[in-house]
Amino acid sequence: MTQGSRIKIAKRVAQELSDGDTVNLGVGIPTLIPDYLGDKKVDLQSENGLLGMGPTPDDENINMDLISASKHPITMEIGASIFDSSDSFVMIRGGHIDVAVLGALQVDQFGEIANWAIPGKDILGVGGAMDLVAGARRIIIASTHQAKDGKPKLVEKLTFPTSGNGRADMLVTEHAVFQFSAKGTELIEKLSDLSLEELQKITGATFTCRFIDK
Amino acid sequence: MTQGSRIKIAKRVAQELSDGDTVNLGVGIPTLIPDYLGDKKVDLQSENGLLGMGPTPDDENINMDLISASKHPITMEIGASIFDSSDSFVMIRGGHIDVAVLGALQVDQFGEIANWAIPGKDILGVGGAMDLVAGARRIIIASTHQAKDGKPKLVEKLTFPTSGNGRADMLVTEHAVFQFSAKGTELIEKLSDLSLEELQKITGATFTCRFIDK
Amino acid sequence: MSKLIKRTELSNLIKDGDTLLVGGFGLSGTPFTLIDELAKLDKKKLTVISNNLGEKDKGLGILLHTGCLKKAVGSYFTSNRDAVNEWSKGNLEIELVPQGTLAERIRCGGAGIAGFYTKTAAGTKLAEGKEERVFDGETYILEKAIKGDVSLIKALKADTKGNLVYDHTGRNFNPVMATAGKIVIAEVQEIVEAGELSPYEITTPHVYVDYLVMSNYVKVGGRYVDAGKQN
Amino acid sequence: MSKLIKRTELSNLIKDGDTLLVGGFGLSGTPFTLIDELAKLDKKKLTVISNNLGEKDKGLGILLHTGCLKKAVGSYFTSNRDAVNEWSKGNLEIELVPQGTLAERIRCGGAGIAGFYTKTAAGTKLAEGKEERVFDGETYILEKAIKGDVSLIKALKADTKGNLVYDHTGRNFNPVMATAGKIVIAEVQEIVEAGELSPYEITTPHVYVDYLVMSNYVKVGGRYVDAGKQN
Repeated sequence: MTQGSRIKIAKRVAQELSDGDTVNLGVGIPTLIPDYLGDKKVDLQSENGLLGMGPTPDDENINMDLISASKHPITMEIGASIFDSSDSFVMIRGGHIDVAVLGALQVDQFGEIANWAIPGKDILGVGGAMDLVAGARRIIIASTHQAKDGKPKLVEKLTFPTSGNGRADMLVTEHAVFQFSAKGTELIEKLSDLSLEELQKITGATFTCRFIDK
Repeated sequence: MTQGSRIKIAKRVAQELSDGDTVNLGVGIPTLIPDYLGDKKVDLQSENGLLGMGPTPDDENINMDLISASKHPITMEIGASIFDSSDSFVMIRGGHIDVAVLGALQVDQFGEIANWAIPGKDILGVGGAMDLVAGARRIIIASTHQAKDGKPKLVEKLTFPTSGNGRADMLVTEHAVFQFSAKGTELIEKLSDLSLEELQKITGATFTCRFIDK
Repeated sequence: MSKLIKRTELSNLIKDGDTLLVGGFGLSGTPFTLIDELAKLDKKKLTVISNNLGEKDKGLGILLHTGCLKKAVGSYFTSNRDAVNEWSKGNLEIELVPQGTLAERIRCGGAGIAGFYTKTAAGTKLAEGKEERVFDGETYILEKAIKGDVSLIKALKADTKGNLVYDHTGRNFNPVMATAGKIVIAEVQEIVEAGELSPYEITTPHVYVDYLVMSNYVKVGGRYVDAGKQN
Repeated sequence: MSKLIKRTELSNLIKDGDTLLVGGFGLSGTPFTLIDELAKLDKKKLTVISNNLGEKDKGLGILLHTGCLKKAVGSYFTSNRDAVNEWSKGNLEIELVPQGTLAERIRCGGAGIAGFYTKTAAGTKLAEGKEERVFDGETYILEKAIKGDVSLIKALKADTKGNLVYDHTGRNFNPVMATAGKIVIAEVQEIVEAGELSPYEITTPHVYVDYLVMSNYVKVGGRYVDAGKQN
């Protein structure tokens, strides 16, 4: 996965965000998004207890008691507020986060997400993944189209452990933007030169298509 | 009920409180207690969201957004803190109030309390009574020995609706101090000139007695 | 200041049959201006969830004269004779909830929690019809979350993003109600620039607040009076 | 300053087999001094409830080398290889809890609530053995309260009554843990006179705090370092 592809995904997800949205960004590709928001003002929520997360500080302004959920030093935007973990998850689980942008190991054709555990590997971390899946109003998965072993991330049925009953609304990869509903997966945009046939070949679930394309 | 009797009860309850106790005072007689604490420093909790309630302000310092649970203007002691209603009841229901001093309509021989509703009358108010009964570490009932109609407040079995499964530890009236346990009621102190027989006559439950007296 | 609206817009935000969460304990932390405005509207069959129904002719008490109320949910109505009378006449349903249970039920409504087990009220009349369950030898009852269509709350100050701070014990139910309404309208005394409230001082983060309305009341001698009715 | 004790008194406050609630998220808001002290003691079979087990050789991570731990309950252990190794070798039990559920379970422990219904983790491996229940068409699971014998928390400042304020996101789990331990010990950088912290700023009221211990750490370049090991 090139940095270019990661940036392409981040840029495309950034388009989905609107002024005033409260957004929680997962680790990995989602953390690139703030660089591509242009004039849009979104409020970043960090589940360890901050609304209004700002960029990384200069070296001389680091405070290791002001960190992101990824445990990196951060700053606060104007209008930021601090709260404890229980209040933070009132915000997340109570449906007050407009958009969560998360990574994923797999997503099924209806948007069900697996993003915390790989079968056969030690399952020792979940963090806030399941809380976000259960509580965010809208979930966008930002992920490479395929796993490192080449297997598609979008699948008919999850083979990795589910993250819960919450569903992703959208999947953005370096090749395409998919939208999920109870009817299944719809391709709503292509982001690379792959033909529909080529795209289907590297995708683990069938999808319908909103536009005509060869 | 003379003011003298009310003060006698308040003074005796005050003796039960210790330096550093966090105390919630109900309406009526309990509100007289702060005047009789002498050098003892207790922290008064008000269920509408304050720990460290101070006395009534002068007229020019009234703020009707700084009031007691009885809705009277108050002040804050040094070291006071403000919180919302849900945090206030974390404190009350989570067992963090050392002593609640409450009024009562009836108390049974094991300390079960009726302090919110009279049968046949409109039952339209409960406030924080049941929360305090369920949550306070120690409950002292401060009450006249008899109701206005002369009926005893200490009874074998409640005829008024119970306030819950929490039990009073002590009842202080103008005549006596009673202590409750699973074994029943024990008279631990007489506060008036009534003989034991006279006291038993105006009391609705039998009690044992820790001291010898005629 | 995109969240600031005129109080007359309340008419479009509240519908007949709505459940309203209204902040305040007694008259402290009460959104008087929003209540005055609501009293002018011809809304019907509202359920009001608030610790009290104000006092006689004060705060929520004025709604008892307008015929807009179907039901009141709260912990203490005895201090407003009008509420008791309307209930006696069968004009008002009342659901009595212990104060702590009320606060926690509303918090759960805002927190995505469906219900919780509390000892409060177990074994009492107020537990009738509620599921009982024993944990570690003690009896608890299941209490369910409360949500509202619209929350009417009162803060001291907002900033331009909608972050709120409250005045002393005027805080009371307002912060939990801010989390549990589909639409949240905060009446405020003052709006300051974002950044003027410290991140530590903000009690209700802006994400919970949809609209701000300037209060029509001012404090005189520590008591709120209607600025429009002042001499 | 009657709540102030020496860190060496920790030995008398923690017993073998205790359940400890330990504040912190990663290394922020971590009571380093109390953990260092605990590592010196010969305690056995402790259960530690904390979001993480620190990092390798840092914070709670050092306890993995002392043989005092029986079990860890938290949301994320993958970032400390030692924890994973000890678990693989069968030396450490681990209970994985979603972060929000962990915070809420501890809050309930401090609030007198026995359990609550959440959607988080419903339908997942982490819900195995937990009661499922449908409310309004959605599946929730019952999660039970967590309490501790001793809470070890970290605050920025205390006042002489024991009121606490925290440093930015160093707040995290510390305030809920302050409510849920039978004994609560707060490590602080500084103790100020009562009255110096504003009633609005106090995050943990003193009623929750039993003991204060002065931190042995200082911040250098924004990072905590052991003052005893500084040159």
